[in-house]
Amino acid sequence: MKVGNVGAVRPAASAAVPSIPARFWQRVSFWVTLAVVALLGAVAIVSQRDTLREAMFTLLMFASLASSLNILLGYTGYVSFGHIVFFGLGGYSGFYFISKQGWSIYPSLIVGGLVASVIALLIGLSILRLRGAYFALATIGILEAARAFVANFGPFGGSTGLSINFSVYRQYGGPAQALWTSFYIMWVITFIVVIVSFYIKSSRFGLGLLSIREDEDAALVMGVNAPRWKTLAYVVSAFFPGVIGTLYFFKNGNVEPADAFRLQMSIETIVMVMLGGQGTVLGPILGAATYDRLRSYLLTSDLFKNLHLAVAGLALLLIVLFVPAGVVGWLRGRFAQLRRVLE
Amino acid sequence: MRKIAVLGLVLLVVSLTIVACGGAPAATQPGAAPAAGQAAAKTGGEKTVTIGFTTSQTGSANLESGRQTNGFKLWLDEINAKGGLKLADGTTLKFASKSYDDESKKDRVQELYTKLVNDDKADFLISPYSSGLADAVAVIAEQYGRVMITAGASSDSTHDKGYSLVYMSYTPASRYLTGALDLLAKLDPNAKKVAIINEKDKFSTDVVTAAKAYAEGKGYQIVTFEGYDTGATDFAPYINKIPAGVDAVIGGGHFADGSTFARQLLEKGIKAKFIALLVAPPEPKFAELGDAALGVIGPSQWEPLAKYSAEGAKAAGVEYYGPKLEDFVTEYKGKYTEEPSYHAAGGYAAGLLLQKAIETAGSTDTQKVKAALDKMDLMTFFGRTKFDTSEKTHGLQLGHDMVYIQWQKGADGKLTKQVVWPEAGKSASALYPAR
Amino acid sequence: MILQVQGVCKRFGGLQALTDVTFDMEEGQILGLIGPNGAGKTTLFNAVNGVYPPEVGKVVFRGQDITRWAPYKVAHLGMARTFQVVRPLNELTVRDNVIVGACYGREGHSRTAGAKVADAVLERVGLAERANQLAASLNVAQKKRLEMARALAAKPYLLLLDEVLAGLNPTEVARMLDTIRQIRAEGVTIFMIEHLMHAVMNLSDWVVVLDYGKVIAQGLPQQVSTDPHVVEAYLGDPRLAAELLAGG
Amino acid sequence: MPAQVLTSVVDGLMLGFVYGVAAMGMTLIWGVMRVINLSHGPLIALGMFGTYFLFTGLGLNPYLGLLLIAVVGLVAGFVIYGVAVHRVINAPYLSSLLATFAVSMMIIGVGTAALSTSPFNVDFSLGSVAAGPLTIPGTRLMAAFAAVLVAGLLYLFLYRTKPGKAIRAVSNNRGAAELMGIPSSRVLALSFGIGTMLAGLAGGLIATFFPFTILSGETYQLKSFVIGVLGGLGNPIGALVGGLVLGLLEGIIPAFMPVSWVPVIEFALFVLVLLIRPTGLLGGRA
Repeated sequence: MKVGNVGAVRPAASAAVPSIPARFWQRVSFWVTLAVVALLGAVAIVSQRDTLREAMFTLLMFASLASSLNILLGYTGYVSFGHIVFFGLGGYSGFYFISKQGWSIYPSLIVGGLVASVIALLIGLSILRLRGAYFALATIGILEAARAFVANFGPFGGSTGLSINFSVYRQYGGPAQALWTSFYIMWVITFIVVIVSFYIKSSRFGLGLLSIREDEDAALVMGVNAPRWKTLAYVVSAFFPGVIGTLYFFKNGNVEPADAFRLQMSIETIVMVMLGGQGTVLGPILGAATYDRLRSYLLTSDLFKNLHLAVAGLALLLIVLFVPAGVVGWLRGRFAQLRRVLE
Repeated sequence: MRKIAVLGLVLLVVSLTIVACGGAPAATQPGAAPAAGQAAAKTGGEKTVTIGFTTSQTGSANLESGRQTNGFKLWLDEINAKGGLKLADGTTLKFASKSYDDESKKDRVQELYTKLVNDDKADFLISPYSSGLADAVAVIAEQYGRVMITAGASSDSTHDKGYSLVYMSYTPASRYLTGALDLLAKLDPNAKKVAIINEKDKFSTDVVTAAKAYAEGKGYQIVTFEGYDTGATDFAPYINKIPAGVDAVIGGGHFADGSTFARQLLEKGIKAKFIALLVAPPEPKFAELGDAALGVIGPSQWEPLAKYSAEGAKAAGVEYYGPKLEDFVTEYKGKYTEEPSYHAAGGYAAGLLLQKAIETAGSTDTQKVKAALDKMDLMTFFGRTKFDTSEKTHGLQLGHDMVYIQWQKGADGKLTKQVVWPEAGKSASALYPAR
Repeated sequence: MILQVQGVCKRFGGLQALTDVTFDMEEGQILGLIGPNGAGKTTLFNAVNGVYPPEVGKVVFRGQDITRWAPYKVAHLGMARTFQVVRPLNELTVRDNVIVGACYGREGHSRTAGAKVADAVLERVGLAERANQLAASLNVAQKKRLEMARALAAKPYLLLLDEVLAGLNPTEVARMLDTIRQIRAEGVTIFMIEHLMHAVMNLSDWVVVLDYGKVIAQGLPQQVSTDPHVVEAYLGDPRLAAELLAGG
Repeated sequence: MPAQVLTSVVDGLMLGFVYGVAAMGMTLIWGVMRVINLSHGPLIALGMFGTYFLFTGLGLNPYLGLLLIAVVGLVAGFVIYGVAVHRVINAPYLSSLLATFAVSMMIIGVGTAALSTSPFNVDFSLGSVAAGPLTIPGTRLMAAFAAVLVAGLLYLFLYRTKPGKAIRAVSNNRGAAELMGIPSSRVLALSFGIGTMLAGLAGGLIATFFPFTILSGETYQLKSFVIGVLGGLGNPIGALVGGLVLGLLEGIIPAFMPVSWVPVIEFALFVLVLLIRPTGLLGGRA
């Protein structure tokens, strides 16, 4: 089974492809993407509406989850159904330090991310040997095993999980302020994910990943140390869900195994990456935005309330069948000139 | 070249607008009723109070949650039909509600409550059904400073987190099965071996943790202590761990799993003398299990057979408030053509308690209503209500008590629900041994 | 001696693909590897650069025993190869394809330095104007040259060419042969599999003949082409046999 | 204690047969077209509802109802293949994963709207068979028997009939089969149909003894992955053995630790087998 880029779009025209600056910060597309993220956050801040802020928090959360998954899925070509395992394990670990050790949110975020990365390193060393669907299956297995394990794991509160005392929010200026703080942190995380995504994509490391995605055996022969680079990609992509998980559970005030390890959420994240265009940086963000808003709209609309899942499923099917490169991938393929602007 | 770049940017802006607006329209279109109510706020001394909550229209808790919503809607219709609530200052309050489907899942429920508070301008909140969801939204109520009455949620742990605006209308989980153990002790002083098998959610875990400690304190031997996942359908592995010669099997979780558990207990021929399960038995639908329901005991927050009345209130030295128990039962049956379960009664009571608190406060101001709730000590058709006001476990229910029901065969051979505990309120003696 | 292959054996399930293959390569030479279809030529490449590590035997490259090394390590030491069936990285641009060679080859350039190397190499193989196209959009001849460019960008000491002439028209063949000669002139040793007999015979300094996974002859082109074993091996393929004799 | 282990093991094995049928469909589809069918679970759930409606609505005996479920399942499989899978059959595997996941979302979405997610029960009992310490509900015995029958028929079909042989040929090497004039598209559609039929049958059997909702299929889908790997992905007959192995494990593990550790061990084992022997413990083609 060959791992290839799903977003295989035959170029429309072979001529007149603009050259793109080597350094990512000189690219129009980099600033466009940052502008998108800036706008998404600014909407909530300007409006000062709590509902919009919450909606944007969820949106940015999925955008960064999708973007971090994209490093593995889009750049490296490994389909992981277990991305959420790092959200769960990292989040649990970070949250453990907040609730049981009384740490502040900031170091806990880092710890959550690091724990996720270390676990990714250990898992990655073994399962990244598997290719294609076997890898995908193994990630499902790991997700389920992790969920069942945490539900039995005493220090993490077993099946009822952990929670924090409400007074904890006082050190962040009260509960209302803590929500804003969480939002700002989420926003910053999204920026960081975008910058890291661009950095990796334009680096030597990223080029190695892309070559692994295109043809791992050929890449090996060209001297790409595939085992090392794909493990590194796995470790990097796992860091962010760890951080995001910690933040999300901190904001919620509690965590339970059933919320932390949802296969459904993993798959939805893949859908977002696909929707926007895997392997592109802007794609996962737009994909997350679209999917999340669509779902949220369907969920609260009287007309589709009961059919939201079916409608979302139909949309997904149409995209997979007819626009496999995702929105951004399709635009890039269709209008070569847009490659300067959208990446 | 440049044109294309511009085109790209335009496309981008358009897509972003869509994204941003995707949030906005959904968020700015609250139900028509509350919006109108807000507009009419200051005219003619009439005001509309919006109460927000979510219902589990789908998902594992949809049965219980639906009943709770039914009960609440009955209260809402009744108070409005009576022309609303007259406050001391002459203002008439009408009540409106706004609700969404939470799918019995926690991941969107916080967002929905945030929306209820901010977009739908809910003045007060009722919790969603189940301790897990209620626990999740308690944060939101607290963060946005809204009083929330929890119904269908009884986890003690929600109230040890320092909240000050969350009030529990149910008897807390820690007291769900302790009464059953008291009953067992009375029925059979020689009973020794107790098997505990429960759902591993917050509520059931709180229940059995307390029950286990209580049982051990009373000298019972816990021979099995196992938890199953929410949504389990195959209980054979757990039932197989119940040793022969067990006296009592207690546990369960919610309706779906509890009734299946009861059915499989029968299929596997477990000869327990005493079976007490959470949540499921008091539901009228439990009777559909037939023989598997026979003899099963369930803790109930409330029963149509319960005997709360103005006289009782007087005896206890507290005020009686709201409709008579019989009236509630009749009205409910009239509207929904079924016996009210305790979930339905809980939904009604949540509205009623809020009504009383607003009336006492003479205002819809959060702090004043909170003060009224803190002081509240009264009896309704649902039983006694008094809240813990200590800082550590604020809002925990102290006044309300459980009743225990058992499914017994009536004279006509049909299954009927009898209240068997407490002694004072019982409608029949417990069937023992159950099997 | 840049490469020594000693007693290499490789087996796939029940099939003995290589048996006791032994030969040496001089630095700066072009060594031609010929043999009928299925003789095990590509398998030998794979055994040499680590794609399919041999069970028995030894591969020594520039004095270092590289038997059973991973292919990427072998590449870092300065051995590059092209594939018989082209394997462009389809969704990357032509330039990025070549930069991969430069970044991960012997010299291990940074991405920016790699880009410079890539541009020079692309210029040389005549793909400069296609640098920003996706590799998937190239035609077969261009893809062959892309394979070559990727390998060259790695700045190898030893270049393994697996049928780079196959599928090219006569003009393209001539161009490719020129390129190969130039590469050799720069001091790169070349180990090539080729079916086009006259090309092998003209280019090679030394020829190794494989049949059924065994070396049945090796020597100067003229010697080999008249070797009775070789002729016999090719008899199954009269056209090739004729070409072999003509080419010699 | 030994009696308890015995009961537990027998229960596990009885269930193992049904797990086997559930996994057969998944692994057949994988073997023939290298597609991990993420709509497998919801299809199992639809099979459950099939039994429910035929029994509760029409009063049809659940085991007779299975015949109808099989036919409907076969047709449904053709339709799903034609609409969702055929177009992406040669695309990278993520496409087919997502296409089948989309189908799963649609089934669950429509199912939730139409059937809610409250549990349904097929109120059908065959009594229990008691032997010593064992009490086995009759429905489970029948399910085990039906599972063996299904496995046997599937074996005969694959090894003794022309379409069956075509399926195996395509499974071995689609390119070569096409060269030999086997119409691969039709064979792929047929395999998907049979895979769906097996999912429906498994669901139909499960419905006779467990309550279910439209979401109930997921557990069996996950177990199907585990079983597929144990029995060899792409080896439908191995799936029955894999199912029994899993059932056995589920029977034995609770004797030594809390039941809640079962999934931890199950899935850890699953990953381990994938790593050590991706072709499955029982061989089979990878």
